[in-house]
Amino acid sequence: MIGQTAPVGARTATYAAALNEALREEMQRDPRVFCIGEDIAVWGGGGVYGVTKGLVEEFGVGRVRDTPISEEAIVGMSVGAAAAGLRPVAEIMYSDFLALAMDPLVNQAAKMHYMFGGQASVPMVVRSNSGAPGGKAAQHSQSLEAWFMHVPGLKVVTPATPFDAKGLLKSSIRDPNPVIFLEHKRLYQTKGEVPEIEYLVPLGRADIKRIGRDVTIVSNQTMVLKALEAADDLSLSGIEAEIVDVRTLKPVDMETILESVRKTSRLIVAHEANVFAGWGAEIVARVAEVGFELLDAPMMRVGAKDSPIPYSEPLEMAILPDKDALVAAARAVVAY
Amino acid sequence: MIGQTAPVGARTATYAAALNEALREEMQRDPRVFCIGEDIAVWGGGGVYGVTKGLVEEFGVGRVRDTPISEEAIVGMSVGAAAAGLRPVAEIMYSDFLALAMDPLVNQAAKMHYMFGGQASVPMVVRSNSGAPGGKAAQHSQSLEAWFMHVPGLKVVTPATPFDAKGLLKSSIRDPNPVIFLEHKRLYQTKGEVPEIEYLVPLGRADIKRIGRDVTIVSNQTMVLKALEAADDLSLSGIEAEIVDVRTLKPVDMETILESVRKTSRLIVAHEANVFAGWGAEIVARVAEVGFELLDAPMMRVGAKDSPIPYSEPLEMAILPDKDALVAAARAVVAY
Amino acid sequence: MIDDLQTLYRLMMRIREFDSRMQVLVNAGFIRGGAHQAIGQEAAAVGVCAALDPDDLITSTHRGHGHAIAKGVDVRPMMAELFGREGGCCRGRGGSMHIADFSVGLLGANGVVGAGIGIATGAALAQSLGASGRVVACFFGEGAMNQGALLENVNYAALHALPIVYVCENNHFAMSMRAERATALANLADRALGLGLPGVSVDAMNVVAVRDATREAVQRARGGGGPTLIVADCYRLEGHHIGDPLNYRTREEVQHWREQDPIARCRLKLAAVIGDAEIARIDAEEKARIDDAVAFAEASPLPLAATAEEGVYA
Amino acid sequence: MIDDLQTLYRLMMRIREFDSRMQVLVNAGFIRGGAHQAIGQEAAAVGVCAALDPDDLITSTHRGHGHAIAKGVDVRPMMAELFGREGGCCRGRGGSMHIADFSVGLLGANGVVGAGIGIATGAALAQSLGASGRVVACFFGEGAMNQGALLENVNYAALHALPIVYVCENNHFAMSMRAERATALANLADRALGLGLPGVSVDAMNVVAVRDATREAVQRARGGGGPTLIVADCYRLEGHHIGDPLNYRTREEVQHWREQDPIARCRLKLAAVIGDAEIARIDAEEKARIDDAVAFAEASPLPLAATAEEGVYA
Ligand SMILES: Cc1ncc(C[n+]2csc(CCOP(=O)(O)OP(=O)(O)O)c2C)c(N)n1
Ligand SMILES: Cc1ncc(C[n+]2csc(CCOP(=O)(O)OP(=O)(O)O)c2C)c(N)n1
Ligand SMILES: [Mg+2]
Ligand SMILES: [Mg+2]
Repeated sequence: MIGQTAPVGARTATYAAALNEALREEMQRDPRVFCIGEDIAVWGGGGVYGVTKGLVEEFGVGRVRDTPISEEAIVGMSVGAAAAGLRPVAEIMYSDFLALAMDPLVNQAAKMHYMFGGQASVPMVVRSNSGAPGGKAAQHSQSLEAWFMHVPGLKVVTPATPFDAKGLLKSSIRDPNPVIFLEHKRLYQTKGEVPEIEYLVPLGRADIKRIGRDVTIVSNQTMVLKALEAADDLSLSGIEAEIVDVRTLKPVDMETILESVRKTSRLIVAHEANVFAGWGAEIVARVAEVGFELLDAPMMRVGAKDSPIPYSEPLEMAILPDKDALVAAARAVVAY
Repeated sequence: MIGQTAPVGARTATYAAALNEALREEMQRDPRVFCIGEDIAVWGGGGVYGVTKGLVEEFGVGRVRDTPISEEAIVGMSVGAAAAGLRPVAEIMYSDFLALAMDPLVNQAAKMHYMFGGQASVPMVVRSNSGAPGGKAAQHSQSLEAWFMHVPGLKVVTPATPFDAKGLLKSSIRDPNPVIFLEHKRLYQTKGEVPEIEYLVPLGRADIKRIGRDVTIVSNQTMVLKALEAADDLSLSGIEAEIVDVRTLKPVDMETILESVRKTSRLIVAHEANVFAGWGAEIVARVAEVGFELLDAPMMRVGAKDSPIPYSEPLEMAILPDKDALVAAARAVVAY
Repeated sequence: MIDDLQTLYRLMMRIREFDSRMQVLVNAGFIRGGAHQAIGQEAAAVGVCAALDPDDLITSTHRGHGHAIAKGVDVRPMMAELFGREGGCCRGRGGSMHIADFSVGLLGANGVVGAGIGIATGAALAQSLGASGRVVACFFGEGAMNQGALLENVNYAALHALPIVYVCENNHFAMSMRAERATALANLADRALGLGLPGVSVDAMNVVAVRDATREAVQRARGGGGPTLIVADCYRLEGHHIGDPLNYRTREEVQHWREQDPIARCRLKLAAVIGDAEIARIDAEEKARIDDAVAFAEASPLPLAATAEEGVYA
Repeated sequence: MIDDLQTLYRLMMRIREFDSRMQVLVNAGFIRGGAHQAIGQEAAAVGVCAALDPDDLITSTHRGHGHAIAKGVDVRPMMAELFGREGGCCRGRGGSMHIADFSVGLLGANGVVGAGIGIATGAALAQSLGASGRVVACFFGEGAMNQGALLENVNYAALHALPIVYVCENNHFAMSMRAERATALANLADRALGLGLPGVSVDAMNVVAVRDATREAVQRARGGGGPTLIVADCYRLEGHHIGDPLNYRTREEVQHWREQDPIARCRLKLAAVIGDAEIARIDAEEKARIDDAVAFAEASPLPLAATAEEGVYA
């Protein structure tokens, strides 16, 4: 909801700082919370993107644990520590490396509660980051959130703004289930309002970041920002886009999406991940199934082309989705 | 195409035996082909499901390699062997354990050709099996093909019949790219026509397993068989379902699917994997995007509920999709 | 910590009876999905758990009924679990490969070879962070020694002196793969040398030897001295699973190991103390206990299909 | 196999010039995405490759320019790759972390720590199956010693005596993590003890020592004697990447290691043979070679956006 944005004049912070506050507050609040990952304590005073800055000084090396390069163990141990009653917040430096930790995440954490008949719960968060920071090529630029959406037992969170980043991370840490919390490399230094008073953003609720009547654009992370820019452009030619930030992909808030489509009758889903079998497919499919009659035009997806992310700038730009693609898609569906 | 089924009177074989023939023929044909995996040589004379039966006797322990329990190395070494000029066929005993080998598959095999500017190719096949064999519970029953569809650089094959299994495996082995070849535990003992003469089934082509005019059911693996049964039931009440076996999920043959939908104006997509963010979402989304005007009813997906696969039979049956769900879906879209 | 031989014997007998009866029940179709027996490995399970305190923790494997019984899980809900019943320890959701009972410190069996290693190490980290004084014993087969998870987690445990004992049950086979075909090591316990922790081998056809070796390792772990790798040398007397074609070893080899049967060896020692009649009484009691467990399982209701989607999230 | 000190020196100098120039170019914005320098580690790269035959193979890492140059990759397409140009060795698709040149046996650098180990082991398996007589050298940092892939692949190579040499460059850091904080081992080469292959340490600030140790390992590998783990003790004289805050070590420590600079040490020895003037000539030539590479890179066209989707599949 728009109302969740802080009042005018409120304090601003970067996305990285907002995440850092969430960690600090939750670690202060709950002694069971601890952080574990590579280069989160010593490096640069707290993590490659500064998210764990200052935490080791405040909470010590027991609760802010630099690990060897052992992704499977980072996540595997987090599962065990959570099952044994703690609340680990694991960091995987780049989400590409989640490929090394899929077994503990998917075969263990996601299944234990159900498979053990409810006697165990696995309250853990795996923080990592999606997306192409630019020039980091094929192994440091992927957006893999669709994989995790397909895993029953996991929750998947992908915040776009500092406000949401903080509120969602706090909710994720308090959630009794395993949560994949995917930040975005290009968002860490973006700024936004982050109230000084404590707040939570609930998992499973989308947020309308801009109200419009002509076309709904559902997106996450960087694509929310691009959609807002696109909406400004479109507005000049009289097209008012409604921007729905999905925020949580699992569980996904279809109600908010359908409500928006009911109003606009047109839907675009936009993500940085490649389109093919990306999370946008699920949204489009759901709307096609249950919102078929609401639509006045075919739905469209905007996302990366089906290619590894190339290093060279003109190639990378050609593969990744941009504002212009959103503007063009919106014009197309409105003109339909 | 229907025409690809062998002529009447042709020899029949099980799915497992058909796969075995494919391996044997390709190993005879090309000395670069070798098999690597756990318990593929000694166990029971050739693999848990008999797919590698007799191969070690014919080709020796050099080309039919039993490995320690090291899934990441099985796939990782296959990548290296393929890049160095061989044609490995790796076996992962259950596809759930692909979770242990995602890095070599996704970050290495899938990307090398592109990332190295075309100088390398990685002609390898990773064979494994999807699906719930019944009573094997949450860690031996998953269908994860949607993950691989989302990875540019991979091909994904999921045969339903002995004929397709053999022809597609031979094509996969000859393909210069990394192919994930997902068999199904419940299909190994099914029988079907497998001609004695050599043949290939090309990757990237769907197959119409039954012609119908009223509703298109796109499916793979076991759900093709269930769709065929459902079609028989439906036929009794005058509904003629067209059954499209997608066979290859990446690249996917949208032309055949769209052509069928053009005729029937109704689409159901069915897979054993859980519906949420499964491969059916991509098909439905694509049709919603480019075939919007062809449809006379909302599309529907049939698949597993969003849960780990339970052990106990009544629960497992409640989670997995069955023929009745297909019949009900078909009736609903036809009645729309 | 269990000191009397009689209890050790009784627990081993319970495991043997449980897994023997299971074979009948699988073959008769009462238990679905297949199952793995720990017959021949009872001394490893019982010896290790005998060295633990009741609130210490363990993780187990696909071949886990022995570990569960040794740690104190009631055979009634265990058997009901195999029957897929609501009265099962996992309410029928898990089955043979996923027996768990957090109330007695069993953090779960596992269907993924080696996956318990991370969970156990994390549980040990939790004990260390919470200064609980508890120790974790992590069971795995020698087949799991070649999973990458072993290196990553054991390295971490050694580095941080976590309170954990890694118990590798070397039953000489991983399905059809003989242990000697899986590593270049002459002595599996040497894997510890590359990871910075002590590695010891123990004759796991001798329950007292296992208990004593574990006791030392547990003391070290509890005292902050860090982890130990124990390689428990035993033998899988039956097939990998019920239905194994068993084409990969000779009858002579099996016979050789049968002569080492850990229960028979223990019985011999115990008979000298309590006499044959008393032993026969224990045997009968444990047999009756399994009869009772089967009756309990059969009487327990199947889960309702309508509840299938419940409990995915906490 | 390279025997003359002059060539060893020249190659080390080329690496130093390349990675030094790169720093300027990254800071000036000509190269995007950041990059890792091998400054201080030239003797490891050159010493190892000097012990290989031209058609032997290597795999490399994120810190891989030294390995590439030592194996014979032309600095022109390397620099063009960093510039993201069509004339790059990967046509601009890969960048600094993905330098590959199959024509000289470089099967690729890697952005995933430890991922080269599986690729190298598979390549060695291919040599063994094809009886090619070729050997593979697999480079990785000491940080990769704690990846599960190490255990799985090295175990397999030892078991099957594959023709491979594992070269762990212990530059003492994995980003901010000092090697001593990452394992409980006093001596990293001891990791080999748990995997069943010989492990040796070598002073990798001394190019000749590295070459000689590698030569022995290569001979063993080529002769069917199986793999060796070489721990090459060196030091990362610069930051982890260009822009590293470097808050995790002291200037004194760096200074101590600078005094061991492998190029300076080699220069001293070489000067006694060929004289200072000749050395200055080599230095100038290598500097000029990098000037030329930069000019080549700048002149090479950027890839066309329209080709971005080409080449995903072979
Ligand atoms: C990751 C993984 N790979 C393969 C399997 C299939 N599998 C089940 S048990 C087993 C052998 C395990 O051997 P070991 O660890 O020695 O245990 P044992 O069966 O001897 O008790 C294998 C290969 C599995 N369950 N998990
Ligand atoms: C799997 C994986 N985890 C983490 C990273 C991030 N990372 C890049 S380099 C590096 C340190 C590597 O240390 P080492 O292996 O010693 O190589 P060095 O940088 O010292 O050359 C890390 C943690 C990565 N690239 N891959
Ligand atoms: Mg075993
Ligand atoms: Mg290093």
